[in-house]
Amino acid sequence: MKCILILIALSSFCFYHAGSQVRKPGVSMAERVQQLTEMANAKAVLKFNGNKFRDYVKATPRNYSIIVMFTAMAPHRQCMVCKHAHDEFVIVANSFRYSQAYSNKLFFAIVDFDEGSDVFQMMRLNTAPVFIHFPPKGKPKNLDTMDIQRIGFSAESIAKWINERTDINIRVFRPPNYSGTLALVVLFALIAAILYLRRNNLEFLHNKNMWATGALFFCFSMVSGQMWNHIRGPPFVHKGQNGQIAYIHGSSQAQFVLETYIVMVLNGAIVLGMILLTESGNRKRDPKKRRILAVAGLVLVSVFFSLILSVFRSKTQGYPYSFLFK
Amino acid sequence: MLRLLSILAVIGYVVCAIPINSNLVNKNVDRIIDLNSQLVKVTASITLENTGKDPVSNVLIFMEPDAQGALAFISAQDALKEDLKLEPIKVDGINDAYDVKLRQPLNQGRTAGITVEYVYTDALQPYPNSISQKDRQLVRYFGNHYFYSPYKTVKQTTTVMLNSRDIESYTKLKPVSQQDTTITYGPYNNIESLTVDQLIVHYENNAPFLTVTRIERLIEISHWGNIAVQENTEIYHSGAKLKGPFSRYDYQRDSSSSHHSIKAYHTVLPAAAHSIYYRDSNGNISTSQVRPRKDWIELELRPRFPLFGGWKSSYTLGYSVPSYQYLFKTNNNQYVLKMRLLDHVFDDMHVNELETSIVLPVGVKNVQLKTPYPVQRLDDEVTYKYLDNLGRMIIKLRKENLVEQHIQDLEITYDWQSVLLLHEPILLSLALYALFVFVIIYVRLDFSIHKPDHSKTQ
Amino acid sequence: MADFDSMTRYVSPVNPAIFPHLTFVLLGIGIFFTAWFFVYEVTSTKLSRDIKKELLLSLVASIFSGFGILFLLLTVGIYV
Amino acid sequence: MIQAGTKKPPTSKLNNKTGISSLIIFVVLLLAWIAGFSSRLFAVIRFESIIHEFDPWFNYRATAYMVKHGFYNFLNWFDERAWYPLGRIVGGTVYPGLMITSGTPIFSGLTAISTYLLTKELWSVGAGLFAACFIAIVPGYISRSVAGSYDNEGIAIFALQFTYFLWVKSVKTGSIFWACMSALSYFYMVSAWGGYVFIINLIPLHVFVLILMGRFSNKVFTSYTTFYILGLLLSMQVPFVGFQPIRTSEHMAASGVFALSIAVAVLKYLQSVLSKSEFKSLFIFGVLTSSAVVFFTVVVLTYTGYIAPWSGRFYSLWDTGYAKIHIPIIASVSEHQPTTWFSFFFDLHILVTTFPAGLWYCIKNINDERVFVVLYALSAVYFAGVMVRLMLTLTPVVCMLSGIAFSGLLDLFFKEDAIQRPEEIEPEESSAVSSKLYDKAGRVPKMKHEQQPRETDPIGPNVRSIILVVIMLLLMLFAVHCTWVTSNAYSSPSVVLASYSADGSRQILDDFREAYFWLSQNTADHARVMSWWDYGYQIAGMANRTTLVDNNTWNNSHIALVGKAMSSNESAAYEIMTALDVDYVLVIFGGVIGYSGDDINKFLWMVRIAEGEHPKDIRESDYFTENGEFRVDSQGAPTLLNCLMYKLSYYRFGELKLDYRTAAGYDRTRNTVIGNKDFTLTYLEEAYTTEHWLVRIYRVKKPDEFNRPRIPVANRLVKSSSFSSKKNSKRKKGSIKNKPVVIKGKRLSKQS
Repeated sequence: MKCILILIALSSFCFYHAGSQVRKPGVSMAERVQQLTEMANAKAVLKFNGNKFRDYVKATPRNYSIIVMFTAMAPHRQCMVCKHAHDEFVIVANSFRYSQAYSNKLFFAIVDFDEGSDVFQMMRLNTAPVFIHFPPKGKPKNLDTMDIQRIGFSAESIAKWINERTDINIRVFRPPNYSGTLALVVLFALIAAILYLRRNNLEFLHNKNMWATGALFFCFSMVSGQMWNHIRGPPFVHKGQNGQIAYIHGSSQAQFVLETYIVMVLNGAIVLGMILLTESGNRKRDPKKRRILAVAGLVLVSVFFSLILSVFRSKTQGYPYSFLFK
Repeated sequence: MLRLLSILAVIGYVVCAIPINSNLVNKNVDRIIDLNSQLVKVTASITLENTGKDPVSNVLIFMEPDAQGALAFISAQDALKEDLKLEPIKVDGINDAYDVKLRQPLNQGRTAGITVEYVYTDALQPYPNSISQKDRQLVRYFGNHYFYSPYKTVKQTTTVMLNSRDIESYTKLKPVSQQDTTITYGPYNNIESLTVDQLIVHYENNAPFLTVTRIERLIEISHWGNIAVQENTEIYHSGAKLKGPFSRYDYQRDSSSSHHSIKAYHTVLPAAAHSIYYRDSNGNISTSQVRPRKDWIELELRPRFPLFGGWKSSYTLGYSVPSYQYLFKTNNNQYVLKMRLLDHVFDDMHVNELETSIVLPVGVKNVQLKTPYPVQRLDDEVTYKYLDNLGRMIIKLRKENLVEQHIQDLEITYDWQSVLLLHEPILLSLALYALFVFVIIYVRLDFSIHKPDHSKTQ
Repeated sequence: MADFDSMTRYVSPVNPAIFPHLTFVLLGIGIFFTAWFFVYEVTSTKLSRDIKKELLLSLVASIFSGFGILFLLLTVGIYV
Repeated sequence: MIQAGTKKPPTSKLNNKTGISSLIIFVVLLLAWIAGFSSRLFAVIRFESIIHEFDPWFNYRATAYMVKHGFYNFLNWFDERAWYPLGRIVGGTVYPGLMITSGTPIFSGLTAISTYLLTKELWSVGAGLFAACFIAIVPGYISRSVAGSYDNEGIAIFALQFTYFLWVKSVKTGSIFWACMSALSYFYMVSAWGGYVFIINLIPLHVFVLILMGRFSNKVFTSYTTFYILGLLLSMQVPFVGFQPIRTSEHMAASGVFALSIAVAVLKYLQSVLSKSEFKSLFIFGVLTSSAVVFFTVVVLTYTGYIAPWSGRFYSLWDTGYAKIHIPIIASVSEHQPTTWFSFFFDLHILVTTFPAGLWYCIKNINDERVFVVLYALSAVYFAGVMVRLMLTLTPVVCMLSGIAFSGLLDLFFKEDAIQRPEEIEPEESSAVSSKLYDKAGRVPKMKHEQQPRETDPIGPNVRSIILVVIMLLLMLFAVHCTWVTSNAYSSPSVVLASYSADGSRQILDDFREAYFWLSQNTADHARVMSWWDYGYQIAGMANRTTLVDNNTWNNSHIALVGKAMSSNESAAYEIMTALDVDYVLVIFGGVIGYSGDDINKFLWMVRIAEGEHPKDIRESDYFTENGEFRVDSQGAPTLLNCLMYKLSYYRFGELKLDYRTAAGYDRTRNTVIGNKDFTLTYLEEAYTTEHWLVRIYRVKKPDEFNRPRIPVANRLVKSSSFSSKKNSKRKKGSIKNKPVVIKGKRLSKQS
């Protein structure tokens, strides 16, 4: 099966690149290392198509190991992760390229599905991205395929994996990411500009409602566990096997994103109710409005508190208390 | 032959010490050696006969010079089961020698029966001395076929009582017979004085070999009507050491009752004891049961872990008893505490070291102490309890190598003014009052430098 | 000395059964006076303070609370 | 007594109203104290009075040591029984505050009082009483201060609140006295808990914001400068802190603000000299430049290394992903996880939903000290969101703000008909009254209106009463919630376990103490016990034996070594253990009783931490099955089924039938029959196993005890020879596949 594939590939290759490049069947190892090194010096990550793959990766003997990322970068493939994976991979390759450990014992290559689909068939791959390490001697073992599901494909984990497979230690050096600082600078500049423009009337700064609202929103977001979402990255909602959707996570240990939004709204409603109630005591307002405020606040507080209580109760085993409704 | 030599040697020793009245003869000796427990309890009922002219008023009792273990207790009674006075005397070559005073002198040709009872500790030696978890515990007893006495013995028998049927070996000096758990030696006739002939029994003994290495007994008197007792006990399994691993699995598997490991044991508290606690350095030990009996309280103590040979453990047992049980008052402000110097820990117990300390209330005067048997009195101490500024006197007593027969009362007499009851509450009140006074002064103070107008600073 | 017949068995001057009640009553009175004392301290000014009254209040309060605390200790089993 | 000291009357008006109100305050605080105290005794009532948690055992031991040897010896105490063979300089690595003043439940009362004082300064007496009642029973604080937990946080919160109270007081009065007091209280806080960093950053932040808001005054200047200088000097007296306040960047904000405030003060002085127009520019310019200068000096110093950058734990508060990547130990602690909304609600219940209202009113009627509480609330809520354990710092401020919200509400709804219904429960009553002896703290609009003649009530009595009833109901709900949570969640000790049998009778599993007591009685006094670090403090405290690692995880590599030993196979582990001359190994095994917190469930963390230090020998992937699951049954990864932890946990467990329905070797925690049943231990022997198999202790055999006669003693003795591991590989040939194991053995011998 495999050899047939190779033959097909060969024939196709001869058909295409007849003129362009005369293929020397037995390229000696030294030459290959030579070419690879040149390519690597030019560009840290080598782009392989089918026959380059065969020449440099499949060919034996080798005294170098190659990390190959099989990916599908073409936009119509709609492989989101591939993009990230590619970036991380390039980061690792560059930081190896410009590190002291740089040698011709290790090379980084990329095989794109649209350029080397035959390679994908050859390697029996039907997913992307896949990182495979080709050791100097012998075929890749199953540990030579990086387990993305478990350790992810951040540059650090790739480097660690490489370090496990080939004892080459790569200190990942990310190109410093200035975007955040830049954004901050821009933000401050904007604020400064606005302040400067409106320097003659700055009383909007003394608008307490604005500040108060901001503070309240901060509190709501924190109290409703947005930080947890940010760190843990839970799903938005949970889709069960037979299609039913769970908005509230069953256990007390976790939560869904939507759930936190719901909680945020509930909290906000209760606080609003409290404020309305307090305002209704304010005697400057006219009596009718005060009455309305009072009733509205009462309803808000009682209803929404009992709501949040019941949500809470649904997440706690054996919690006895509830307010208006279960 | 060899035996004879040894005898001569021994005689040679003794003769030069004190005169042994050779007219006295052990007409009949009936000896029971009880090896049921970890102790060796010997009861020898002797019928003495005076073959000489002049009456004899005191009898000598010797212990074998090379006896295993240590003599913990000895007592002598006459035929009417009344205790006879016996005092230790020095005889070189003999570690323990006693002189028993008879009630009335024994005239010529008359016979008198006395019963000597004594207990040896550490006399039974596990052999082999280290066994694995599922082996049986075998011990060896080294004794004397004959009753060791400075007098000639006309006729004697010895009964050895064991607590298990399977006996590895025992010395067979004819005539000897064994039915199931007892071995009977003798009768033997006309034994020279001070004859030694080694008796060895090697048998299985699964009785708890539990030694109390040290017990601190603290008795605390409060004239608010309570006596608190606390015992810090260190116990040690003195049987055959555990060799190799301890497997919980095997331990849970075998449910045989007779095992050389010790799961639990029973101790006895006075019937009026209340608020009992049983803990150790790590807090309460939840595995204990209190069973009230008619006139005592039985307490089943279970150490945190089963004790195997060579393992030790320690615990603290405490309880309170109302004062009227043990504290007596004479007319003129004189009080007498009458309480046990050592209390029951477990049956057939063996206590290596006892330290009893009695905490007397604040401000006692001329204290007198009376103990049932000689003990070493350590010098007194002063302790400070709750709400205590004067300190309380502690009397500390110490003794080594005790057994059950030592559970007897001691008496402490002291003078005490009952006004001293008010000592603590007045102390408390004064402290509080000082606090209030501080507040009174505080509200009069004013920390501000310049004179403030009151609406501002407060 | 060992003739225990001539002696009477010693019992507590206060029956242990009523320790809790004593605690309750004494502490109650003590706390009441303490509160009174503090209220007085708070409400009176430098001008209107009467040192005798303060001392008296505090004395009563401290004596009652003192005995109350003692019996509290006895009740919970700390025999001083 | 504290009440007595602080309840000074507004001496201008003395009437029996003041008397009554202060009496009521006294009573309420007393009740709050008692309620808080008794609700913390659940643990003692349901179990006994022992120290329940893991950490407190160290505090207990340290306290005992200090009582025995005196304070200065304690500060120089080198504890050679911990972190064998390194030892630990306890005096230098501990906050001695707790050891000096013990007794956590008492402090809950003090906390309530200081909260009352602070809130009173911020808003009103009524709010203060509410806050005090709340914090007395709120679970978020009880969780750290139940009787039997003997932990720094419990007393630290008191110190925190009291420091803040004194600070606010000093800002209000501008008196040096209060500033000094707050510095002293800050000193106590420093000596009590690492969280003092929160104070030393929040107070400067307060000052800074005040400057920004143009509220900078001489009062602020006086109090801050005094506080900063004194606080700095005092805090440096604590050995553990030492020179950190001037060397680490956690403290730099304070000094920066110090410089800034001085600069501003200078400018203010200039203001009096210069004319208005030129001053304005100078002011802005001056402030900006000085702040910039300060900032850049800090940065420069940091880079040049005069100032240590942020410590990892502190850094992980900002970059929330930091810990997970770099410090697995911190990440492995459960209370360093982020907080779900659930646990917010669980710990604070109604408070969490009402405190924003209080915040709202604080901002609406802002003044100097309310700026402080706003900042306090915002920062605390952020930290609480990041780490569960920092819920502790959030709790007081939430109580205060909710107290403000509720008292504001009830003020209004009782004010008008306070006469109609004199019978109400104290807090509202008192708050109603107290708003009369209301001092200048609150420029609240509603306060203005009290003087106005009362007009007819538009809301109407029935609506009013309904509202009151509802609020009462909510508060009662809060009370019962607190009781439920405290008695169910926070009173179960981790030393003593309780199991409920079928007939509902409760039986106590005391295996931990059984094992520790066995260790203390039947092992050599200097025996070294290897266990996972969770149990280090307990072994040191209860068994009084030398441990390798314990709960203050200051040395990652050492912990990683232990983790490596646990996750290597027996022979490799034996080499590590002999290198560390370990005598006993202690593992926690819950399989018999279904205790989920045992070592097998924690095992992956051991592997990860070990992998972090020894990536060549330990690979997390080896402990997963092909499709990435962690399972101990027959499908489990062979490396797992042969690692030391597995063997020690399941030794002879394969023969045990728990009951007639289940097969032999059925693990109740993992709900599966274990994979590797019949194996023997070569290098260790079972020394003791507790009644319910919860704790298993193994003795490490000396090299001459191996039951492997064919290997001469000479070869066995060598620790570091790859030779012995070759032997193992030969010996183990044909047994379950362990090639990676052998590699590990070799590599290890090179390393260790």
